[in-house]
Amino acid sequence: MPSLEKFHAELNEWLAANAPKTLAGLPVSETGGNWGGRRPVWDHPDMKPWLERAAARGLTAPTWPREYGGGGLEPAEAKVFSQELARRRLPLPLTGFGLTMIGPTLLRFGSEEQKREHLPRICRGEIRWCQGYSEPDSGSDLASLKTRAERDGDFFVITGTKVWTSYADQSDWIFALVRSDPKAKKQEGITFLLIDMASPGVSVHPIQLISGASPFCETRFDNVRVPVANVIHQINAGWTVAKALLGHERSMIADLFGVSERKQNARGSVLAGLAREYLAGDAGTLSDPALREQIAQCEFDERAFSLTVQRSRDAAKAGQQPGAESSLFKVYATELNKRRTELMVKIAGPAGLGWEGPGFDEEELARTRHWLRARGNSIEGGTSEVQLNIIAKHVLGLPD
Amino acid sequence: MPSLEKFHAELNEWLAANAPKTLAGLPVSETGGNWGGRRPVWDHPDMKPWLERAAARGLTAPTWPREYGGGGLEPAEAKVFSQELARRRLPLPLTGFGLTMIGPTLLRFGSEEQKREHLPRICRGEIRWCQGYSEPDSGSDLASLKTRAERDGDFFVITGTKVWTSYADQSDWIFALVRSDPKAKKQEGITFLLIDMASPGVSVHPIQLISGASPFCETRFDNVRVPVANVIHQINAGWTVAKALLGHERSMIADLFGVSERKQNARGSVLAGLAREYLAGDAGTLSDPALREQIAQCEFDERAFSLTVQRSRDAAKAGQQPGAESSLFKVYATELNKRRTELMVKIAGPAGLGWEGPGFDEEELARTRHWLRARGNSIEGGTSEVQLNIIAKHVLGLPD
Amino acid sequence: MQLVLTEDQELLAKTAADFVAERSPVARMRQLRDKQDPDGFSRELWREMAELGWVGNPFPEAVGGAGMGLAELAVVLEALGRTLAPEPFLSCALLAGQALLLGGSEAQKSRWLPPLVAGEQLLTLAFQERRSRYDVRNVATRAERAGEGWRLSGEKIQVLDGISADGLIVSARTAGEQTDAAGITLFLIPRGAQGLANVRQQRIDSRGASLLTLTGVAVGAGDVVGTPGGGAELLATVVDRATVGLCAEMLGSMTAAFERTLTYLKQRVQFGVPIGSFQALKHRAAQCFIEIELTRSTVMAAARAIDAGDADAAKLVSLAKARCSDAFVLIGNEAVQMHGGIGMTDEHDIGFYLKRARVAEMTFGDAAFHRDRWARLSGY
Amino acid sequence: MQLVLTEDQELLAKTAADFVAERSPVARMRQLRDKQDPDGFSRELWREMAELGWVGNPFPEAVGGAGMGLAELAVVLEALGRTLAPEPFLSCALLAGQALLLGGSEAQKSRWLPPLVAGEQLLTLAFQERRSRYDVRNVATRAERAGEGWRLSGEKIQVLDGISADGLIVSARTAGEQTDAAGITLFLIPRGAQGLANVRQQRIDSRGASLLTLTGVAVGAGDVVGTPGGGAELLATVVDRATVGLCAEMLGSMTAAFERTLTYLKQRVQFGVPIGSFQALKHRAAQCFIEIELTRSTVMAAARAIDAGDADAAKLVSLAKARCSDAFVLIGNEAVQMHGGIGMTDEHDIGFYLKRARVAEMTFGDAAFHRDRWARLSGY
Repeated sequence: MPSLEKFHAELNEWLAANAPKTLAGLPVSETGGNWGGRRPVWDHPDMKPWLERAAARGLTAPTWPREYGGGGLEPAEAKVFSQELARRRLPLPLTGFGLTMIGPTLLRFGSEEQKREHLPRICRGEIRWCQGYSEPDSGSDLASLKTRAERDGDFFVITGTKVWTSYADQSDWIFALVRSDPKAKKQEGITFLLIDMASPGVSVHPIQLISGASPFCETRFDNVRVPVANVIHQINAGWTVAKALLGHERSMIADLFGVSERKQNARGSVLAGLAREYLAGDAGTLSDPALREQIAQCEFDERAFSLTVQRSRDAAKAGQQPGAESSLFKVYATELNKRRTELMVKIAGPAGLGWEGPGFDEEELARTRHWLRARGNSIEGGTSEVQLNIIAKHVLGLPD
Repeated sequence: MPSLEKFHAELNEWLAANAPKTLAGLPVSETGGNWGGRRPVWDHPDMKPWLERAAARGLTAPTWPREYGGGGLEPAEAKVFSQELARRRLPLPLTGFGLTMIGPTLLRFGSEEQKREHLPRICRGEIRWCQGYSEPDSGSDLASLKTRAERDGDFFVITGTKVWTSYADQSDWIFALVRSDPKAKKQEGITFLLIDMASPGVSVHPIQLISGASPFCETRFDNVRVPVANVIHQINAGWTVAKALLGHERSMIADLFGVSERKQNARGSVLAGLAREYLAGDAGTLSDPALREQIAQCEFDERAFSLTVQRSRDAAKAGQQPGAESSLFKVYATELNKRRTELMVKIAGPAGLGWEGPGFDEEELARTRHWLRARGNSIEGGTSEVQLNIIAKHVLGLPD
Repeated sequence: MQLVLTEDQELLAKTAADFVAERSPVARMRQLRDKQDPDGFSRELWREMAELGWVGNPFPEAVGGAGMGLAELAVVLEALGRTLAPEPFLSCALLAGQALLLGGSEAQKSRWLPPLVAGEQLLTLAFQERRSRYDVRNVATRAERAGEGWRLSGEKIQVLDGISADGLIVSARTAGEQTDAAGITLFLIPRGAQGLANVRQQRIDSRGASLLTLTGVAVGAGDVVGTPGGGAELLATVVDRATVGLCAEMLGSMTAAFERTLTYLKQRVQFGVPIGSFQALKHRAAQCFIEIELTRSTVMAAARAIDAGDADAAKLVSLAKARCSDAFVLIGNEAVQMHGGIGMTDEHDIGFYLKRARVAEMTFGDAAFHRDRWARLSGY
Repeated sequence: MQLVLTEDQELLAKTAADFVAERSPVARMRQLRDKQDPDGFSRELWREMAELGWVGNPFPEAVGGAGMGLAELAVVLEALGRTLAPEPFLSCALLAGQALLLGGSEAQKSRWLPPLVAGEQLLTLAFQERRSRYDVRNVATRAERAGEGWRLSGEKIQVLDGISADGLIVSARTAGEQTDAAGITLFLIPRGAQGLANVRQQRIDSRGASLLTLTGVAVGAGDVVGTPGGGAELLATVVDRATVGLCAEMLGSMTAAFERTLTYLKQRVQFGVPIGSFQALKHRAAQCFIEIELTRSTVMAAARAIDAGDADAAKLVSLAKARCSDAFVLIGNEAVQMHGGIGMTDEHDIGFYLKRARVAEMTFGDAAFHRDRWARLSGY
């Protein structure tokens, strides 16, 4: 029988034998699954054997080459695997920046030694990775980063501060951009470096947001000695690596923001349902016509956006070139989420003002935190202003 | 008795004897009164004697010196005069750019000869003036004007095109900015020149707007010979004169946009009344809650704006320095008028779509033309973008 | 549904674009306006469009049509919308044509549809009244029983291409109060019928529109389109179809207005630089681009939903029309503002887009009307 | 009315500005939050403000007040609003204090007002309920007759400084349905009364607020403030006064948030230039400036209209509150966005303004509520 069916059959066999039934329909935790690492957090005791068995068969990184711990699967086979997981309502055995960010980067830019050292440990979930790009003085202007990397024999000595390093407090290694040549023009003096966070001189400080606790940390480097062997690609060529990685991120944005019709409608009814709860009017309509119209407008915007994501997918399937969709999606989805979360708080009225404690129920408190957190959506990952600049320049061709 | 009361008594006597009763309450024509000139248009036959008698007593330009045809009145006396006109519902004997723009400019920058030549004829309403500043390629960037003025003995030879020259088709003279030194930096090569429009080579072409006929014209100069004696201030110093004149214009803006509380409320009821006409709902409220809220918001904006104009006047009375109110007033009043006229058309609905002819009443047609005309408010006299730049730079001190 | 053009649709778009570029620049519409053409469109070009199969696009082959859907017609109307071509697709091919196709008797169809599809005869639908605003069920025109037939009396306003139509389908009350859903009947009346007064109206977009006065116009049982008293549903269906057609036209118009503005932003120099280099204008232009992109998705979805007979087609029509109205008005306003003084002159074409935006917004319901309709259809 | 500060008011503004700069930086409010102070404000500073005559500002000399108007108090509250000072002016000096002043018996006034004006005792007004949203006439709390007096049962939410008050004025129904204007009575209840449960609530602005539960709380005829059943009008009057006070505070807060943002725009360098040189940000900053300028005019007008007892004072209060709500929220949002990442951190003060903007917006009615109220008062 054709190889794909054969693969599917074998996979089902293996899943039946190895996937713990206890994990079926396991509610995905706030952290979004199992991130592995030296200090792993298991949402469920059976996640550990699930990770180990999946890793042993190369199913934590299905499409990576076998020699690095991957499954060596064809895209079609990998798709079958993820479909099977969905069908069986099984959680991914492993997630994290190792698999999604530094792994693909190593496969493209890493040396053979670097691949052999890091990829298998990523696949086995032994090492948790975080990203060290932004700095206090380099927000939208990433290339202006200042973290010093001074050469000392076979080592770089790193001194500086990275901010917005998500989950740095739970990570084992960090991939960071450092300034290795202060004299070169800014994009050309940057090196992409892998740093073991257990090294002396690394300190991590979690960041409180206006919405409360967050995964973000500030990570400081005080004369941290890092082997030159940990440089990815070439010294002072880090910007090339970073750009590729950013591009890779952007390509995921459509998937991130794409919302299924069903979910779309469900969402719609969330808004209207919420309004009925707080603004019950007579004859089924809402007592506040102004809010009623804002709700309809918000539903319009969400539906129009999800249709646009679908259109860009359909166009891609039809082999058409994508435009600067990623910037459009980023700016629209984030601004929409700001409007949406703000609208939900306005619907709740005074009940939407709670921070914690008595007089507010859990949902009310959560909605308010979500609204506050969403204010950051149009700042993180490229501000709305930067996205509009990109559209104006690269899509509309307006002059500098 | 004190001189002001004496003046008032004499004035009343004179008005009783000289102001035609027939003019009391005369509806101000679309042109806004009597503009004089070589081809005068009289809203009413008695306007002619009214102008002649007022001019003879210097009351067309009450505060100008007597030797130039003015009334030589004190500001307090001039105020009494205008109050008396208002009380008696009498039209101004004369209006136009001669009195409001070039006259004050001549008084400040003109030579004795120039004053004696032009001011009396302005006061007698014999000459109608228009302004020649803008050009097709110099919109917001006025100083980039290109109309050439080449020296030829005692003459300048003028070639170029001026646009937005209001009422040029009915004017006798034009005061214009011309490029007398193409090599100097742009503000320093400009001369302020008085041109008799009867001169050979001057041609005027009325401009149709998207709202229909307009006072605007395009005025072309084809090798027009103008005596150097017609230069105001010095050659290549025209920008100084223009700036002073523009400043003088700006100072009038608050008066232009200042709207009395009564008029304010009347206006408010216009919007609501219009809505009742087209959107009669039950129980006195409107059938369209969305438009009802837009009407309330528009009334909020108008009231807030008129209160702000009042505040700036009260502050001025109290001797406080004015800020960049003029830019604030210009941008807000014009954007508000755009919103307001658009809202009136939206209230009318399909009845607001008429250009002319059957099926639409006069008011409906007029509202639609006003909306179309108002689109230009945020362009003429300094675009909203330019006003926001001015506020950002001169009020907020933001860097270039 | 697939939100991407099929190869056939791409081809159709190409044909339409070429035709428009060659035969229908904005200057043509300006000429029609300047010479105050009574039709407000070109009958010659209309016949050419019919020969190209565009008019018959949404009709079955039986009557000479192409048996395609709104998705295809939308491609044509978008192209025509780019240069504000005023030919009577909405009134003839969509409003009246679809009413006959869906509700007409065999006799009516065989009498009217072939010449309509061939571009030789025109039909329109007269449904709007002074007080109806955007509610097609608000009908004051009355049809009183008279023997086997009825006598119609009332007034219809801004009847699209009413002055040019050889036949008019008129909504009238055979029963019920002014705003009842039940009791509305559609009647087909030939032009020049006794008691029919038809005057050309001048709107800001200078397209064909007329003021129709009916004074005891006699109609027979055979002139009823659809079922007596059941006209409301048929009206709603054809108006939704026409709305999608209008949306496609608006999409083309706003896209063209935006492209013209972009060109101007790149060419117009002030303070020594192109004004398109000013960031405030850049961001506003980017916002307009985003609005157009989202609007395009909703128009494609609405057309395909109607073609597929989806349950939520009506909601998608409201979504598309609300977005088209808001986006076209926004872009019309921004286009004039960014053009500056020249944009205010009648001499420049950009003003035509501003005017058409307002008319299109108020045809078949503005954004607020469709937000309310969406909310009602969503049960809140 | 004169929309300019008198010399005395200028002097008062100067005093208040100096006091705030010296004694009440934003850091003070942050400390109160971090140590979860039960009051949420400083009783010591409150007494100092009383000694400065600010608390007594809108009270007659007879009770130790200054006999001034809202125009003067607004000057003080604007200064305090600049650094988000949380002292209980709204609850004590305006809501409850004005209710006693306008509706209280001589006994009640002489008992409560002198210590209130002296800053020694606190009063508040409990009027908001779970279902009342912004309508003070929506009262579910019931007062059942019991002999000469009543027994109160019900719940009040987000009672401003309720946990700190020595006495609470509570609105309850002695008659009528939940939303009737008639039948509302105000009762003055001392803290710790039998059947009174009072729990601190934590809102995003971390100011004093409490959840008040009444279970058969016994009150006598002498505890009624104003006339039994006629509380609605008194409530409306004092809430309007408190609204003007809140508007003045909001005006100070939005002005300070905007000034901090301007400073940041001039200092923060990206791509080698201060971000304040980007035109898109310049235009948005200019729009914020315009909004603040217009808002200031409306707040001054509302305060003076109430002081003068103008007929349209209520309309001007709605105008001021709607503008303050929209402008403060706009500026809070823009301030965080323009600060970028640092603006999202709890470490930075700018976020406090965003949070306070939301609470202030939803106190005494948001912008939509006041647009509706304006329309009703204008008869449409």
